[in-house]
Parts: sequence; structure tokens; C-alpha cells
Amino acid sequence: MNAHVATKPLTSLDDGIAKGDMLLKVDNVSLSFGGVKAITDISLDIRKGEIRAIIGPNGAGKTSMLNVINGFYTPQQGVITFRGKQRRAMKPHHAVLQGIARTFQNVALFKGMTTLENIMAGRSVHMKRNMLWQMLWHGPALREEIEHREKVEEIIDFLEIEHIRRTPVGKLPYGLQKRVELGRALAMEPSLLLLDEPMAGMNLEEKEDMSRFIIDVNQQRGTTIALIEHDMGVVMDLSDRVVVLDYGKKIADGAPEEVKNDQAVIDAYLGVAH
Amino acid sequence: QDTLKLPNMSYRTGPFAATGTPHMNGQLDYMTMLNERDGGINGVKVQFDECETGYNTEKGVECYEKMRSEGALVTQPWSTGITLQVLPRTNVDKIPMYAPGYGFSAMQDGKTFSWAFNPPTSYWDGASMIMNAISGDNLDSLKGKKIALLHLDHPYGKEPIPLLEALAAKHGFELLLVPVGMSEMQSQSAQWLQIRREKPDFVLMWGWGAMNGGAITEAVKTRYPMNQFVSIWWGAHEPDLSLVGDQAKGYRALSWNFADSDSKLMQDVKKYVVDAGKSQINQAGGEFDTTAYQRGILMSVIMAEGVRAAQDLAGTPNIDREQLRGGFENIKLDDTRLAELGATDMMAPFSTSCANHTGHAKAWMIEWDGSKFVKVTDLLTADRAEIDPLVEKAAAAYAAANQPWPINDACTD
Amino acid sequence: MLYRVAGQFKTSYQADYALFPVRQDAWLLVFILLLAFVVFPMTANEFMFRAMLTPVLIYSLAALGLNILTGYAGQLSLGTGAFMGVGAYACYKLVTIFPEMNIVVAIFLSGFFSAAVGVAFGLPSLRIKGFYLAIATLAAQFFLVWLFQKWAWLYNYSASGAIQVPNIKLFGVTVAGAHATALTQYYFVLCVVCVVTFLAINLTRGRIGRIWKSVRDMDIAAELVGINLMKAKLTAFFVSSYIVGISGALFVFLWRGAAEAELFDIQLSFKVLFIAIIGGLGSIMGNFLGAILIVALPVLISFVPGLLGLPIGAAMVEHLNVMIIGMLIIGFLIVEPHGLARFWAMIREKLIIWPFPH
Amino acid sequence: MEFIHPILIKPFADMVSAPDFLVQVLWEGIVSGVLYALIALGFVLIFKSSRILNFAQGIMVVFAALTLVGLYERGVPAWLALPLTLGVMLVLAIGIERVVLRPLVNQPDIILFMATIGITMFLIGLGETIFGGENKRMITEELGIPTGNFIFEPFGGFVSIEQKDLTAVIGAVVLVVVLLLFLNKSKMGRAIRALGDDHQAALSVGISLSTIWVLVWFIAGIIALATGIVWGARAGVSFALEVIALKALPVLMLGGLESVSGAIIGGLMIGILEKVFEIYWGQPLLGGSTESWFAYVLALLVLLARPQGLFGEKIIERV
Amino acid sequence: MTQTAMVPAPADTILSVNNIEVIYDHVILVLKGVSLNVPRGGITALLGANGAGKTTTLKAISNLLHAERGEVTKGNIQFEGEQVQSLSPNELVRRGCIQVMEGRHCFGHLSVEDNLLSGAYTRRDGNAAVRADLEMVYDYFPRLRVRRASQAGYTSGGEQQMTAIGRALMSRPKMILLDEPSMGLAPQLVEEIFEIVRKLNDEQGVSFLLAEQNTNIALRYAKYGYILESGRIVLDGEASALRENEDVKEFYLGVGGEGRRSFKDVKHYKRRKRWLA
Ligand SMILES: Nc1ncnc2c1ncn2[C@@H]1O[C@H](COP(=O)(O)OP(=O)(O)OP(=O)(O)O)[C@@H](O)[C@H]1O
Ligand SMILES: Nc1ncnc2c1ncn2[C@@H]1O[C@H](COP(=O)(O)OP(=O)(O)OP(=O)(O)O)[C@@H](O)[C@H]1O
Ligand SMILES: CC(C)C[C@H](N)C(=O)O
Ligand SMILES: [Mg+2]
Ligand SMILES: [Mg+2]
Repeated sequence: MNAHVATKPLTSLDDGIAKGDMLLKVDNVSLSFGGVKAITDISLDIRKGEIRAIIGPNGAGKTSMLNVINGFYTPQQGVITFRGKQRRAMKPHHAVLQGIARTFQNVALFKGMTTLENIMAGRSVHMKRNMLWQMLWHGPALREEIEHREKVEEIIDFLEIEHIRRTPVGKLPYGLQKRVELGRALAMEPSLLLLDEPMAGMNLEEKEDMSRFIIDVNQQRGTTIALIEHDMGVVMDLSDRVVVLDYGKKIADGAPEEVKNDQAVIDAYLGVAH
Repeated sequence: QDTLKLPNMSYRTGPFAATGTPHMNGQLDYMTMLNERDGGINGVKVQFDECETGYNTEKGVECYEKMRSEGALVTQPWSTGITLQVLPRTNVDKIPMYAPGYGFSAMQDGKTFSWAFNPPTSYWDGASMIMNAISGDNLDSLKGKKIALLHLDHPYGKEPIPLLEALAAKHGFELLLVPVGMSEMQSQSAQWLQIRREKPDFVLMWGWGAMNGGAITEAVKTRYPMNQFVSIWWGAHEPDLSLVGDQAKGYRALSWNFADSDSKLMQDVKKYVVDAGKSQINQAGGEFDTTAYQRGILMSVIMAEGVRAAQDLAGTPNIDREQLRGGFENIKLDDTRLAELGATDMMAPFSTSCANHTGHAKAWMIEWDGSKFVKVTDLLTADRAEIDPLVEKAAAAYAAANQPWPINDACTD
Repeated sequence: MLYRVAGQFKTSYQADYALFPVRQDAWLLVFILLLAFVVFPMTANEFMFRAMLTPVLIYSLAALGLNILTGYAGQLSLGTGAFMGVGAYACYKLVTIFPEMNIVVAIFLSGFFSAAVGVAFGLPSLRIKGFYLAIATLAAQFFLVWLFQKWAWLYNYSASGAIQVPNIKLFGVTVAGAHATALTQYYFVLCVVCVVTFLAINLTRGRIGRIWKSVRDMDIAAELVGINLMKAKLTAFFVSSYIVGISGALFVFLWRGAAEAELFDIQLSFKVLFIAIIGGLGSIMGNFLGAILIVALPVLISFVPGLLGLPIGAAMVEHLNVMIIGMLIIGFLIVEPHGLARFWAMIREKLIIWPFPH
Repeated sequence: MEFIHPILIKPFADMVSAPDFLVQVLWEGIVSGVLYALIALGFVLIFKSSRILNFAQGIMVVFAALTLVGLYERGVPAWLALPLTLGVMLVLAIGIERVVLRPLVNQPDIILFMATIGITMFLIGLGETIFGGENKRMITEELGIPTGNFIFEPFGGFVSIEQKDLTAVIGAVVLVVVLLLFLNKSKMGRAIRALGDDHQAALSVGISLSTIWVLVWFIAGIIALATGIVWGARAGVSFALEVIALKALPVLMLGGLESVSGAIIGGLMIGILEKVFEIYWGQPLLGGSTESWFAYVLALLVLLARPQGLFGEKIIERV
Repeated sequence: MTQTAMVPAPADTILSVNNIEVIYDHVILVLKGVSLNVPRGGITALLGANGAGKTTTLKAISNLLHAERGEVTKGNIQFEGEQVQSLSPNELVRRGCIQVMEGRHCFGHLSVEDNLLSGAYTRRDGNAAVRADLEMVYDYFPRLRVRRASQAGYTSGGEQQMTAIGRALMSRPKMILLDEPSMGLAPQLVEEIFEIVRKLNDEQGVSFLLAEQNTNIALRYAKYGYILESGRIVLDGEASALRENEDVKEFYLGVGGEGRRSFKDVKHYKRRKRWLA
């Protein structure tokens, strides 16, 4: 089926920021919903090229943090600096244009569409041809479609989901849905990829697969990754730095080993068993 | 051809069924009577099929197509809206259209509307007669007065407006239009609040179906003087008035027919159809005696006359559409003929011609006395001098808008 | 083995993107087109054209427009009837103000008017969702019909308040008005429908179609994937209302011949919605299947008692008809909530593996 | 500046100069508002328990009223016709649950909405087949509803209040209070609310869908009967009644789809405002009949400010 | 290794599933003959990869398939010795078998407390008893007491999971079918929830059938386990025995010969061995 072999590796948005430099910085952000304080005065940073884990008990505000970063929630306080630009509020689709992509805690795929379409949808931001060309399905529109299809097929190959290319994703088992969702995020060619519990509800083998994908994305494409995950094995193995939230506050930030042995973290999150 | 296919569009369902059904029963029963008593018209049985429209124009057009394709000799739209929609088509399809007492008033002009007939009288005739009656034949006496037209917001309800506007301009009264939307028919409180506020000297009603009953109840509630409330013939419907009984005393309607259950005509219908169990009327509800039912009978009487005339002219009982058209142009319902039919004083005599497709029968003003309608005037006359020029203008405009449209200049009277 | 797809390999994306990647589908299409362009015109009588064929096509087109909005972009609309009205009145004004204007041009232009109105009433969709959005479209429905009634300029101040289609010629043939033959009108409509359908298929399978579907399936996620919700929804309203507007113009000019405001009331909206849903939301072909069922079937049913010689009155036939349609709708929804298109897809799938089950 | 006067000044001057008339306008508004609210209530109940926007509520009103009147016309005394009609509504509820809802459980909202339109058509056909299409008189006196008028003559004018309208208003208030108590205080009420949130989960904790649905549709049937009696007393019983169901939709949207009190307040608001607007602005300035769209436009404007309606449940949007 | 024929269930079995087949949408065959037993008072784990059919099995038992256009086409299910396939979910709950669904499924617009109370729908033993149980649930899950008045839709994942379990408890079940209780929960909470499961099992004698991805913890708390692959049971045994099984170790527990592997070192070419391949 696949007549085209990936010729050049996919790259992330070239943003002119050197590896290890600050990519995203969150300063003193606070967010509350009515009475509920989801985030209280949190600052954190993400450096280019790293895998940054965010952990913490349920309801700590991890997902909210991602939502703030990609503009879905507007914090009441604080600033976010991404690739040197400061802002507090913006439309989520602008975040995508600037190179932030994400996956969701509860799979948020387009259920009625096939795997292929879902991932193609992730490329919408990069497609330009106007409606007239689209209607005729000829010339530039078709060329564009094919060009992006090739990119998407690369991602499909990479994630090893060729066999479900034409399956409506609503019918896929959970693990595969998560993978498709990752594919869709990758299709956006982000420079920062936010992953919200990508391995929840997976068994060991699938977690291993997913870990491999994450590492490959990070290493081959140089994509910076922020990762929320409850499986400590995964977090400790994959991440470069870990930030720990608890009830909307930051309680620790540092290398995995440090964080793991931090008493506050053990009390609030890990429990005794680890 | 062994039957005369004279189908009818009907509505026995929906909000207009209340007034529609008795009329349609009347039409049907007269034809049944002819078949039973005389074996049809001049020996050819009448096939009087119905097609249900629910007074819905779209359905009506469907029915038109259906019945035409089944070989109908005539189309009876049973709604001014449907009449207007199929009018251009009847001209092309060459099928006579029979719209007794409704439809487009300009259809009287047989030169322009070769295929359309609206005997015995038109809405403009009706409007003129009403205006004459309420002004005591002196329209100038209305100067400075306010006259409200409470009408169904539908081609039917709008039909009298051009004439009334012309009269208002000429005689210096104010015309207040109070439209009632299809969905407001049953709850006309806004309209009647408006009437209460504007205090018109007369309210004329062009209503149909559930609208009539709604208006009468609201009028009672608003304490609008009943003797200033006058309806076109379709508003003379006993069951609507029975609902309020005495409180509607004084309510008038202009009617081109008057119910007479003892007439020979009605007795024949009773004998051959009703008593024979061939009628769909609600006998317990007294439908037989209603003005509406008997008007339906007369509608079929007129049509049968048209058919007879056609058969005579053609010299054969098996007529085609063109021949029926000729028949409709030669209806002569004079007093003698009415007496023969046993319908004396049930309607006024009239006749049609090539140029006159309406006949302009006169009509009575009838009044609700608390339990029934009584005649309160002699036959009224419409003011031709007002109407005819308007008709001419409207017909010319119609022809212009529907180019190419044939005009039969050979038709002179 | 009729529908065997095995052995039909695609060697390029280009081929994969052909309109009908599976050969049998293409044949089927050719067959249907033959039927529509050759067989029907040769066999059908005038009544068939006027009561079934032409309306089925026009209603399919309206449903197609609605389907783009509701089936593809997930925005429920109950105002289709009124948008058809905008198209019809726009076309009427164009034709009467510029009597010289080519009718095809007038029809395609009139779509822009309904598109503009559609976009205006689509604006609330940015904030309002689901059934609540239906209210915006209902507001359009009732407001526009009211406007058609009250704004006399729209119907050229005609006394009855109705618009009447004049006789209009195209290349010397009368296509609209009382003098047009049913066959001409049928061909005219058929051509327009084919063109629009072709364009719509392309639109829905490309980028824009995907964007619409994303918004439908999960608008929050769509936004977070970089889709501009406002643009996506408004283009859907635009394209949808455009097609609906054209269908409205055809409805009056190529079929009814005249119209009054009530013609475009909510019943019409519901009818079109029925067609789209019974046919299958999110399917182009479904609209045609739905229209056949909802438009043509009642006509056929009304003949049944006559054919069987049952002594049933016209009113009773109508009552039973309404009842049967109600039951059919429920029945179809139960059997296949995703519509006839899905039904066909299932049959097709079975045909593909036939005669080997599983 | 000439256009300012008729829009901003004259209407208010009119209101002040004829206060009796204004009172009458308001009362008419209240009465139609109560009727809208009653229909909307039926919608709300069903929506709450099943997320179905029950389009058939309008026809249920007609059907209930027709059954009542039809039974009476066939010689059943009024006091017996009433419970019998309730019985018919129960059978209807059971039938709908069995035939329509059960097989369609878990389908998308719009499918169920369509199904209720299917029910509407079926009931229209059935009702007309059985009872015929003509307008019937509601058996108001036979049911013991007072029919006279109270006439007040304040401000030198008069205000006429029909006793049956007054009865309707009082009846509606009672009905609403009972319903509110039922929903918020009883176990069944809680189950109804739970069901609306998540069918599957409700099933999993042992809430019986069929029982609740039959119950809810039956209550909606009772409300329909009440509405039918009240409305029928005003305008007679016929299928034209069905169109008022459409009026309930903006009421619902305005009040919030799942709020009982929203239905009431929304109904009254729309009833009063649309009447006032029609009389003081619509008729003089816009050619009248603005009631056909006013409610929708009002609801739309409110929704723009509050997408879930005035009293609706906040839409929980999380990712 | 796996029993396929109908074997009479041992006397102390509360639930036995015999060779059931489940088809979705009339065409998709998902369970291809699954049999399992849960002893009274036991905790039994049902393990397996994504899409293996765990949820389907549980739903087949609690009769929730219908709503998803699925049906049991073969085999039978016995609860306390009686066939239950034809019972409504409502009746099953009344008899003491309740499911906690995957993904929590709380009633979002109801308060936490109303959620819990809705679990008592089938009970007929009066308000006082229900109130007492409510207190008991709050004792098990003190967090819920704090959040009792919040709308469930706004509570965190863990709280929702607790609410869902608590809600099931309110029906006074003899047996709970627990679908992926650990999904998306913080490690500490996972422990906590499993501890509560154990406590309920000990103190109240509730039996559990536990579908889990997290094999590690499931096998620590369960007494017996079944492993499901593509709709078939491929392995079953005492939990302790399963923990020692080489295949289970390799593919489910992630411990090779030399202890825990790092996720970083997973090799690309490694592919799972399929028992049934
Ligand atoms: N849209 C919202 N409206 C109201 N409250 C919210 C909303 N989103 C989140 N919250 C609240 O904010 C807090 C933080 O939630 P968040 O989803 O960020 O937690 P989390 O750390 O991602 O937890 P988990 O690990 O369970 O996913 C919670 O108490 C939650 O109830
Ligand atoms: N409603 C449905 N219609 C069609 N197929 C379904 C449906 N529900 C589940 N399936 C299919 O049945 C198979 C088994 O699903 P099930 O949910 O039982 O797996 P599971 O073991 O619980 O997996 P997970 O660990 O992801 O929860 C999957 O392949 C799934 O795609
Ligand atoms: C008898 C009916 C045809 C009258 C009707 N209201 C009309 O349209 O004229
Ligand atoms: Mg989270
Ligand atoms: Mg599962």
C-alpha cells in the first residue's frame, strides 16, 4: 500500500532555540473556578529538548496546568512565556500555530472519523488551499492533500498503526486510541508536545510501546515534551526533570531521583509502597 | 369514458377541517344524490373523488398534479392559495378550474382567465356588498370612520384588500389591517387587544377554519359590539356561534346562500343520501341543517349545471375539458331553474358568459339570533363600477407577469 | 462475488483519492446516472416527474445542504425551510429586477443571499451548542417567514402576497413558469444537483470536510488541534446555506412555480431534516436515499388503497399516511439509527465478503 | 430623531395613558405564559430524565384533550372520562417506552428528537383517525371549571379576567410546586436526575430505565392533559393546538432545558414580553404578528449571554 | 488449561460464567467462549491487554450490553446458582451484583452525596439504613465527606472513582464487578483503593471480580486470576502461581530474568509472544 518510503525524518518546527535553552516559562500562575483553586501561584519552566514530567495526586491541577499552557483556560494571574513571547490569554488554535500540541487525559479523538482522517485533521493547520480548489479536487488542492498524506503515512508507520488506518477510531480499543491521539498531535509538528496521561489504562506492553514512541519523538525529532503520568516507573525512567504539584501548589521540582526521595512528595503522592 | 371525473380537493383534517368538512360533505352528497336519483348527469355517473390537502398549498399542488394525471375534467382547489398557485398551470394544461365563491376575484374576467371560474360571486363582490350594507348604501357616510379587516394572513385573507383600499381612499375611511397568522388562529388575543385599543367602527372578517370560532370568542370577551362585526360568507358557521350562543347575538355574515332544510333539494339529498346511509355528515351534530353543508350542496349544484350546459352544447353526455369549460361559460341559474332544482331562495339567480366567469350573484346579510341565522336584508348588490376597473387592471397585470399569456379578445360579453 | 474488492490495489495516493476507489462503486454510479438521465426520461409520465422525480432531487439537494451543517459540522439546524425561502425570494427578486439575467446565474447567485443570512444566524453557534443552537436557527425560521410575509417588496407587492414564477427561457427553451415542461425542468434540476453533489463530495472529503467533522465530533478537541472554530463553523453555515438556498430557488422556480411565505415554514425544515437523518447524517448519498423515502414513498402509499380497491376516504388515506410515515420514521431509526446510507454500507460490506461469511 | 419617538416614547406614553388596557395586556401575557410554561414543563421532565427533547409534548396535549372530549361525546360522564383519559395517557407512556425508547436507548440526542417527531406524526394520524379533524368544544363546565368573567373597572376602563384562566393559573402553580418537591425530595426524583446525566451509569446502579421512563412520560401526559383542558377551554380542541408546542421551545431555551422553575419563569417572561412587544411595538411599527418570532429572538439574545439558559445547568466542559 | 465445556460450578461459587459468546452490532464477535468462576467472598482478577474483552465480560454479567447493541449469543451466567442472563440490570443489583463502570461514570450534575444516594435506588430497607450506610461509605472514603456537596462533574479523577465505588456500596452488594479501578489514579490512591477493596472483602464479605490492566497490583490483592486474550481465557490460576509464571512475568509484570526493566531500554524489535498465535 505504502509506495512512499519516508525519505527525510520529520522535524519539529524550527524555532531557533538551542537545545537546553528555555522554551516555555510559566510565572506565578493562578487559576480558580468559582471557589475552587486549581492552581495557586505556580512557576515552572520547560527547556528545549527535555522530557519534563508533571506529577501529583488527582486533582492537583496538572491537567489545568496544561490547559493554561495551551490557552484553553485563561489564568487569573501570571504570565506565560513561550519561545520568548509573553502572554496570558490566547485562543487555543493560536497555541497550535505557535507549536504547542497535546493529547488528552480522556481520549479526545474525533470518534466518527478514521485513524487516517484524525491524523490528517492534525495537519489542518498546515494546509492552505481554499475552498474553490477543494471543491474541484484538482491541481493544487490534490497536490497538497497528497503531500500531507505522505507526512501522515510516515507517522502511521512510525506508530505502527497501519492496520487500523481506515477504522473509525470510536471502534478502536483504548490503547490504540491513545496512540492515534499521539499521532494526531505529532502531525501538528509541534515544538512542545503536552501529553496528559498517555499511558493510563494500558498494560505493561503497551506502556513499553508508548514509552518507546515518546523517547523516539523526543530524540529523533527533538520535540520537547511535557508529560503527566501516574506510573512512577515510566516517569522515573523517561523524564529529565520532574515537577510535583499538590492541591494546586508546587511542592517539588528537580531530577527524578531527588523528587522520588523528597519526603513531601512521598507523603502527598507516592505513598509508602514505593 | 363512462364516468364524469369531477374530483375535489378536500380537507377533513387539520385546523381548517372544522369549516371545510361540512362544505365538502355537501358537495359530495349532492353528487351522490345525482348518481342515486338520476343515475348521474344525463345518464353519465359522476365520479367525485377527493384528494386531501389540509388547506396546505403544497399538498394542493400535489393533488392537482395527481388528479390531472388521472384524467380529471375539472380542478377544484378549495383554497385561494392553491387557486393562485395552479392558475397559470390550468391555463397551460387546459383544465377548467372551479372555485365557487373564492379564489382570485379578477378571475371574473373570462377574456384573460379562460379556464378559471369563480361563480356565483367573488370576494370583491362580497366586500362591496358588505360595505354597502354597513354604510346603508352610502359609503360617504363612513368618512372618518375606522374599519378593521380581521383576516387570515394568507392569500385568501388578503384578497379583499385592494378593493377595500380603493374604497377607503375614495370615501375617506381608514382601513386597519389585522392579520391573523396560521399559528395564531386559536389564540387571537393580540389581535383583539389591538381591536380593543383601536376601537374600529366595524370589524370585517375574512376568516376560515378554527380562526372564525377563535375570533368570535375573543370578540365576546373583548366586549366588542356584535352588531359591528361582519363576516364574509365563510364565517357563517353555526357550530362556531353555538359555542357562545346568546353572547354572539347580532353577529352578521354576508352569505350567497341560505339554509333551507325543507326545500325539495335538501329533502332529496336527505332521502337518497343521508337516510340511505351514504353520507359522512355528523347527523347528531345537526350538520345537515348548517349553512356550510347546504352551501356545499349548492356548489355542486352549480357545477352540475355547468356540466349539463356543456353536455347540451357538445351534444354528447361524455364531455371533455374544453367542452366543460364551455359549459361553465353558459350556466343559467335563473329563478325557474332554481325552482326546478328545488332550491328557491336558497341562493340568488345568476348566469355566466364568456367574459363573465363569476356571475355576480347577489347575497343576503344573515344575522345570528342567538340560536340560528336569519336573513336580515334583501339581496344585496355589489358596486360594479368600483370593481370592474380594478378587475381589468389586475387581469392585465397578471397577464403581463405571466407572459406569454393568451387573451381571448373574441370574448365580448 | 459481485463486489469483490480484492485484487484492486492502489499504487499511488493519487489513485487512492479517485472519486471511487472501488471499481464496482463506479459502475453502480454509472448505472444510476444512466437511470436518471436516460431510463427515467424515457419511461416516466408527467405526473411522475412532477410528483416524484423532480421533488426528490430538489429535496435531496436541500438535505445535502443541511447535512453539511448538521451531519458534517454537527450544528443542528431547524431553519432549513426559511433558508430555502431566502434563496427562493432572492432568485425571484433577481429575476424580476433583471429580467435579462440568465436563470442559471440567478439561481447560483441567489445562493449567496441565503449563505449570508445563514452566516448571520450561524454566529451564535460560537457560543451556543446542541439543542440550544437549534433555537438560533428556529429564530431564523420564524423571523424570516414573518419577513417574507410582511416585507411586501419581496413579493413585488402582489395582492396575494405570493410570488409567481414568470415564464423563463434558457437557450430558447422554457425552463421555468407554467409553460415549462416537466421533462425540461427535470433535466435542469438533475444537472444542477449533479454538479453541486460532485462539488460537495470533494469538499467533504478534503481538508475542509475533515475540519467540519472534527468540530462535530468534539469541538473542544478540534480547537486544541489548531482548528479555528469560528471559521470552521461559519464556513459550514455558509456552504450549507448556499446549497440550501439554491435548492430553495429550484424548489420554487423549477418545481412549484409559485410560493407563499407559509411554504417555507417549519414543516419544510422538518421534512428536510427527516430526509437528512433517515438518509444518514454525514453521508452525501444518504440524502438521496432519504429523499426517496420521505418524498416519493408517501405519494406511492397514497395510491395503495385505490389499487387494492379499499373504500377509504381521502381524509382517511391522509390520516393513515401520516401515521405510517410516523411509524416508518421510528422504525428506521430503530433498525438503523445511522440512516439508510449506513444500511447500504453494511449491505455493501456483506457483498464484499460474500459468499464467505466472517 | 424622528424615529426615536415611536420607538422609545410613544409606547410608554400609551401604557400610561390607558392603564386598564395595559393591565389587560399583562394579564393576557400571563395567561399565555402559563400555558407555554405548562407545555415546557412536560418537556423539561422528559429532558431531565432522558436528554430527549420531546417534540411530541404538543401533540400529547392535543391527544389528551381529544381523548377526554371524545370519551365524553361518546357518552362517558365527565367524572369518568377524566380518569379514563389518564389511563390512556399511561398506556401511551408504556407504549412509547416499549416501542420507541427502549430500542433507542443510548442513541444520539438528535436521533431521539427525530423519533419524537415520528411519534408526533403517528399521534396526529391516530388522533385524526379516531376522533376526526374538526374543532371540538372542551367540556369545561362538565369538569366543574368556572366559566364566567370577572370584570374590574379600574382607571375608568375595564379589565376582564376569565375565571377559567384564573383557574388555569392557580392550577399551574400547584402543579409546579408538587413537581418541584417530587424532583428534589424524592428518591424517584433523584433517580430521574441521575438518569439524565448518564444512562449507562444509572443502569449500572440498578435504576430501572423502563420504570422511570414510563413514570416520567406518564407525568408528562398528566401535564399534557392539564394543558389541554386549559387551552381547550380557551380555544376549543383541535389539531391546531399542536403548534403551541413550538412556543414551548424558546421557553425551554430561555429557562434552561432541565430547570423546572426555569420553565415557569421563562414561560411567564415570554408570555408577557411578547404580548407587550406585539401590542406596543409590533402592531404599530412592524405590521404585527411579531409573536411568531419574538420568543425565539428573545431566547436567542439571552442564550448569547448565558449559553445554558437562565436557569439551566452549567455545561461542564473539561478536557 | 482452560475449561470450555460446562462444568458445574463449585458450591461456594457466587458467580459463574459458562462459555459465553458476545457479539456487538450483530457482526463483531468479541468474546469467543469465556468461562470463569468467582468464589463467594473471593477477589478474582480478570487481566488482559487492551481490547481483550474484560469490560465486555463484566457488562455481559451485569447485563449492560444491551445499551451498546451487544448481546450474549451463547453460554450462560449464574449468580448464586441461578441463571441471570435474562434479568434486567435493575434486578441484578437488587440481588446483590453491581458493576462499577470503567471510566467512573458519575452523575456529573448531581452532588457527590446524591450520587452516593442514587446507589441505594433498589433498596427497600428504609431511610435510616441508607443513612447509616452513607456514613459507612464516608468512613471508608473520608475525602468524599469533604466534597459531599460538590457537583461530581467537577471533582478530580480520584474522587470520582471513589464516588463510583461508594455508590456501588450503597446498594449493599454481595458482589462488585470492578472495572479498572486504578486507571488514571495516583499511585497512593491506587493503593488506597485496593486497600479499601480488601477491607470491604474482609469486613463485609463482598466478593469482587476485578478487571485490571495493572497486573502487578491486581495480583497482589486477588486470590485467583484469569488472563483474557482476544476474547478467550488463555491462562488462569491462583494469583501467587500466576505471579511466578514466566510468561506473565515477561509480558504483564515487566520483570525479566534480571529484575525490572527500564522503560528506556525497551527495544524496538521486541514483539509479544501470542499464546494463541
Ligand atoms: N472546568 C472546571 N471547572 C471547575 N473546576 C475545575 C475545572 N477543571 C478543573 N477543575 C478543578 O480543578 C482541580 C484540578 O483539576 P485537574 O483536572 O487539573 O487535576 P489533575 O491534576 O489533572 O488530576 P487527575 O490526576 O485526576 O487528572 C480539581 O479540583 C478540579 O475539580
Ligand atoms: N459497543 C461496541 N461496539 C463494537 N465493538 C465494541 C464495542 N465495545 C467494545 N467493542 C470491541 O470489543 C473488544 C473488547 O472490548 P472491551 O472494552 O471489552 O476490552 P477491555 O478488555 O475492557 O479493554 P480495555 O482495557 O481497553 O478496557 C474491543 O476490540 C472493542 O473494540
Ligand atoms: C372555501 C375556502 C376555499 C375559503 C378559503 N378560506 C379560501 O382560501 O378562499
Ligand atoms: Mg488530569
Ligand atoms: Mg475495559
